[in-house]
Amino acid sequence: MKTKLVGLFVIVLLLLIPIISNNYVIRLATMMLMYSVFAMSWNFIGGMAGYPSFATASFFGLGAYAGALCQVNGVPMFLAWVIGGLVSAVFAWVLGLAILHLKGHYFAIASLIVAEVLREVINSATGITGGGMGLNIPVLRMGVDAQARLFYFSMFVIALVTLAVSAYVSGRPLGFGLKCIKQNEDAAGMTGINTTIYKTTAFTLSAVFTGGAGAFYASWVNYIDPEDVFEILISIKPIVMVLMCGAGALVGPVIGAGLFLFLEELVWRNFLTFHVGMLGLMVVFLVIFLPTGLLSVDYRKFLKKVVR
Amino acid sequence: MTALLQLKNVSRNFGGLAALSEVSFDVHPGEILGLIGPNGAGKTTLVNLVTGVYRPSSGQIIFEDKPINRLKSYAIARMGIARTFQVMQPFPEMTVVDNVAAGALFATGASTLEEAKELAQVHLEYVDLKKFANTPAASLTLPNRKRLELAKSLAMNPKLLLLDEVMAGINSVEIDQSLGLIKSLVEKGITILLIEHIMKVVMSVCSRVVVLHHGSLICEGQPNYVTSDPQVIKAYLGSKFAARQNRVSHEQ
Amino acid sequence: MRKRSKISLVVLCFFVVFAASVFLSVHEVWSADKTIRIGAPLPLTGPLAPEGKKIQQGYNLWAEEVNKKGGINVGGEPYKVEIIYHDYQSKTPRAVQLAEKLITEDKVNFLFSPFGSGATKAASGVSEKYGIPTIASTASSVAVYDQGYKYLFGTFTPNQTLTDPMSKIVKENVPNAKKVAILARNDLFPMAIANVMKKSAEEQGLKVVYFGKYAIGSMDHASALTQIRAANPDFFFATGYVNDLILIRKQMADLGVKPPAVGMVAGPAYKEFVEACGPLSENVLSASWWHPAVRYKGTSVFGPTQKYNQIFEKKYGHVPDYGHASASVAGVMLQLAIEKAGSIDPKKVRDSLASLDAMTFYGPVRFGANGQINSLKPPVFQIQGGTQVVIYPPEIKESEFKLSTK
Amino acid sequence: MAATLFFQVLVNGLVLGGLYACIAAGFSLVWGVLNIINILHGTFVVIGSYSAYYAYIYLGVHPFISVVLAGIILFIIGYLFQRGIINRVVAAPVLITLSLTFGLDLFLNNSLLVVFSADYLKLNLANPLGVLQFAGIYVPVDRLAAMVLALFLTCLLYWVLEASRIGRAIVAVRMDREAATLMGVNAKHIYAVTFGLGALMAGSAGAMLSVIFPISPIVSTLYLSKAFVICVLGGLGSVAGAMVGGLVLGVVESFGGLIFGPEHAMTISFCLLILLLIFRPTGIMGKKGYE
Amino acid sequence: MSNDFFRLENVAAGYGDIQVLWDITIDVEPNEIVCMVGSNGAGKSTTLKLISGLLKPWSGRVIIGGEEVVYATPDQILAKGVGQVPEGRRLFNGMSVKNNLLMGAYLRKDKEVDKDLEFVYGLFPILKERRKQDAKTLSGGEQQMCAIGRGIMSRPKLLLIDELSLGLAPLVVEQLTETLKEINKTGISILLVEQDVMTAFELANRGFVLESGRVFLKGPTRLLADNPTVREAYMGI
Repeated sequence: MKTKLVGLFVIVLLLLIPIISNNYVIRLATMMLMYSVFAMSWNFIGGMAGYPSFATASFFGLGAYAGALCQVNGVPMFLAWVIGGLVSAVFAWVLGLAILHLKGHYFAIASLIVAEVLREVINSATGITGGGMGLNIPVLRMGVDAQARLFYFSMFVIALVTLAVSAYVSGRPLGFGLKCIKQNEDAAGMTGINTTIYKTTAFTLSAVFTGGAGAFYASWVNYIDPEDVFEILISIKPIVMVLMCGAGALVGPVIGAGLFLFLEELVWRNFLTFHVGMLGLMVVFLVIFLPTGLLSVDYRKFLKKVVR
Repeated sequence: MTALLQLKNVSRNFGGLAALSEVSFDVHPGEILGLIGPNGAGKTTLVNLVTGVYRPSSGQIIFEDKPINRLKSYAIARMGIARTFQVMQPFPEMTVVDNVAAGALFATGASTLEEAKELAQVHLEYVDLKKFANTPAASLTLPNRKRLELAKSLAMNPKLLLLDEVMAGINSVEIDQSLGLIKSLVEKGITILLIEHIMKVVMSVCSRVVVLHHGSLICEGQPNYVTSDPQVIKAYLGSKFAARQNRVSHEQ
Repeated sequence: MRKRSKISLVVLCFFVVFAASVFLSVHEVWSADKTIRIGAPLPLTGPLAPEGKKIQQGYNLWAEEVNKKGGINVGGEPYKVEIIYHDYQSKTPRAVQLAEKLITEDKVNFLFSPFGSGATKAASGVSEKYGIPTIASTASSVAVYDQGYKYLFGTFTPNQTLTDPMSKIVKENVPNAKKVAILARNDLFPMAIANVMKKSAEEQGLKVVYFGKYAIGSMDHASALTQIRAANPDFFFATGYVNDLILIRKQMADLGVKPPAVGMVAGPAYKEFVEACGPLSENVLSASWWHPAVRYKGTSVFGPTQKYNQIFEKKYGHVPDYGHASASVAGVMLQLAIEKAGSIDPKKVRDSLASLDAMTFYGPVRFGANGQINSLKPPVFQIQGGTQVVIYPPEIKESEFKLSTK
Repeated sequence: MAATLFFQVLVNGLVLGGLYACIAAGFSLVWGVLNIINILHGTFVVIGSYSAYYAYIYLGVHPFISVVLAGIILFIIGYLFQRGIINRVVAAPVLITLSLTFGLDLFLNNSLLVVFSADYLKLNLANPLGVLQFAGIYVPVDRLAAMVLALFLTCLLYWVLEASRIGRAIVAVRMDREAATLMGVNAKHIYAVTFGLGALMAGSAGAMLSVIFPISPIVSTLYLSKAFVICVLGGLGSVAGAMVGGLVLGVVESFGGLIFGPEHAMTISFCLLILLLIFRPTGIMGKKGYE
Repeated sequence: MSNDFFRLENVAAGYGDIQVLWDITIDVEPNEIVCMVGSNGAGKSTTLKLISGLLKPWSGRVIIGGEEVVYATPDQILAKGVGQVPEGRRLFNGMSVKNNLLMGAYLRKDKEVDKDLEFVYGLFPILKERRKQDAKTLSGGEQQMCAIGRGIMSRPKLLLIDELSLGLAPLVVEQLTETLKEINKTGISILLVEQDVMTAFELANRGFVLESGRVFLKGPTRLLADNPTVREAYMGI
């Protein structure tokens, strides 16, 4: 009951933002929603299935380029977003079949390297993607304020859909099976779970909304380049966000995203040339002194090891 | 269809090391077959091969007249082979009932999560764990964990149950309780392959015993026949133990 | 549950500290009155940080000079200048986001664009939307200015104004020059320069025998250089940022690549290049939009070029390069336009900029219809005896072109 | 002509690979023993380069001698970082340790940026080492020397782990922390020493590289990504693997650049890496070395 | 009851808020083999952790070599002469057999390490044969030999052995008990923690039976073996 009230309150607050704030705050809020989509998406594979995925940047960048190229070639904006999501999803399905048999560090690296490969590929495919010169996306012909609100509400809808899918999945056999896989994959297989399909599905789910958000992003900022959309931080930030509030809770990623971006903005406003360093300190602080925020990852095991 | 499970010349190598070489035996429906052998003889490898964790390097594994050696573990589980684990518990941070529900949900195809959880309650009742239904599996004591393992396997509605050292680490009184439980399973029509160290257990419940040594099958037969086999005594039991074993059985 | 409340307590403390620091920073903003606020999103961290820092020095020098002299005269009333910097971490979209923040949140009157053609192009859309006059101090690509925007003005002439004279000099000075090899960083500006160089060279009748790209972040150029050595060009032209060019020059020596003429953009204009390459930088040819050796009788706050060099050297302890100067002149342009308009109204200042015709230490300033400066003749220079000496245009040249020996 | 080209590219690749190997060795050690992906590694290399640079400028110490100095400085830094901060999460899952070193790196690298500025420096020897030339193949002596030194250091590290008392303790702690504790090993100290050794290797590498690559805090990510790739190529946590992985990467990049064009050199090595991960996740060397 | 060679006196301990041991008193005399038996969860492993310094007692005293030990770390305990052969062998995989043995002598700085190495090789010739092999390639019994060898490489006065027979074939256990007697003859006391009561009673001359974290019975093993409760609960007779 209480959580429902809180949820309602948050939604009302989010709906109020475009009415009471200026365009910059709306931009920040859009960014926050976008990152919460990343965080919720990561949660499918990272939180539910327990695979340390660093593939967010790959999905995001791929979606961004797919969407951008569609738009450059005259596909309507909203359709381009859907295509962006689908392209990432298909990619994730294939990639998942290839690398989800890897465990732990190996999987982490493989998922991390994929973004590097995609970046290099897109970088060198100058003819299609503009390579390092980036890609310009046609600007929407509408007023500044209207545009800000359009993008805000679009992102709001994407985030809501992501949340709904998360909620749906976690209450079904899929979510339950992923939980089993996280605990003990071999045993999960011997319990009758088709682990390959389950994991790959989770990986694909984590890609589809991220990819859609990528395409959205391309339309939103009107310019993308490989360095930017395949940036490693895009993979790391959602993880920190999820860890901040615990990987188990459904709205945890959303709150984590809000909290993290809020802190980041504060740091950034207050330290001109040292904000990156301060952000680093913040992460260190979180990891060292707030391990409880990280509790659902493997808290019990962690404590046990410390006691020993 | 005489044998439920057949192993035909099954071998498995890890790198250059042969963990199992040319092992062949049958498990007949309705029996309790004991599998004994020293540590490192390949017992757990054998279980892993049957449940699809590994694939045999050569040879065939046949379950109900269908070869299963190329199937993945989930498919094998759905055909009706369940196992328990030697040391760990499958899903430590999930509740006891969820652990069992997982078996019911995925192997037998209970259509919803709710249905699976209801079914799980029934199995927990059977192994007398109902009072712990909502505690995390990791917090159970060792004997209770073994029971949980059993409940989970039963929830999968298996035809063949592989019990991997279910008695290790529990005391004699508890062992006696467990023996009763195992015997009652056979009455339910479940065939059991029992992997054990504790000779007492093997002697008292198994109808037949196979002995593995260095990855090869060295003896197969009735329990008493096996314990008196000179090769088994030399490789595994030791003369003193054999003497002690005889003494114990005399006292009984 | 006890744990939970402990967490929230820690989080709360965390917040209080940060909230306090925010308040402190807000306070600073209040203290200013009668000021012209100019927003400058810069890459102060990340790969472009060295460039960002340079630009910042240039802006700061201008703001300091102006404020020292009482500020900008707006219709008889003096206005102080305040530049609001934000670091966009060398990430273009972040620069776009910041442009919007500077306009809507920090309420700046004018904007200096982010670094480079790509980011400028991306951010110019925002300033155009809000109608804020924006000066691009580091964008040369014509594509940036051909978007039909009215509020964007740039300090760099198109790229071929650099490459045309360079290839001409090579053709004229290298005996039997026939072959050219080009190696470019796969990045917006370096690629653009490489492409126009290809055109310029071909116009001069030189044959492009090698045209290679290298990835951003490449740590080794041996393969490309080995092939270039095999192609045996008369002119080798490499583009990239300082670190790339330092490495390329060093590896050229390592692998025995010794063409009679070596051209590089945009490293040799910077003192770091000369210092880092040492003797290897000798006779490297380059061009830039400005050079401290140029001599213009500027009338603005800095006076003539020599004066600018002097002021700059006094503050920073070294000679300015074109990056510094371009940033300073961006301020000067804005100042001249405001003073001419007698107002800080964006529309009026924009019109005043469009019709600007003035002489500065940087050179004559007039903008074309697309907003890009068209009154400059960029100097070509060569490193001789450890410093950059101008060899073109003839009116300001200090020395003759020399063939490479190393 | 073709043969000359081939051998020149091969030599280029091998020499480059030697340098890569020394970047990766310490990274691999920390990864293997502590199970920590040390994002700080690239920044450590850069600190090593700065140490050598300033030692040369102000004290006239040859950078190949500064290898020792930089190593010691970095060992101390590494030891303190591990003992003071990282040890608190040493047994935590990969995501947590990675986040921590990532945060530390943001901090340390930004500090360097503030202190040294982002401008590129490069160490120019008063007496350059010159170039060896035979049969039309050029071998820069500074690279060659750095490579030889790097391989020597890597071998030294390998020997320390194999045959010294502290090396045995490192491997023991890596294999079974509690059992090692029962043997009287102070695990926290050994962890810190290991991390320190990793940093030492980074610092020494940085000192050697100061004569070859431009120095700036910004290049740290390049070093890190190389170390990463090499480590996976050679097999996680194996010093011998780092050496092989480095050489392989150098040669692959060299020939990749020759055949497909320099802009694809990195793409090719990354693709190779993914294929390797998919089909042989233990790397070229498997889990040999000290695992 | 004033044996100062080794004694736990009224020790209580546990993990976090959970108490596992209540009022444990156990002693070992020089040159003696003592066993501690009990079912799983009786507190045997916790007691061992406590002795080796991995766990701090809540109350009570630990006396080693006549001195009371307060808050000692594992290396200090080891230096006082208490070595351990942990449950499940816990050899260092990836290290050679020889290096595993040398790890046992990690704290020693004297010159006689090589001599002791030869002594271990003398006890277990198979280890000498396989000294260069990776420890993980050994069979279960050989691993246990290596673990015991590693334990005595620290030159302990008292050797703690946790679950000697766990997972080993009866034949191997039989061989190992013989070697332990030999080791005992060189002046090393042994505290054997076992689940297999028969093996334990055959080897040790005195025994303690733990149940639910308390010492439930103690005395000479031949008397314990005849105790009806023990016979029923632990020997299955």
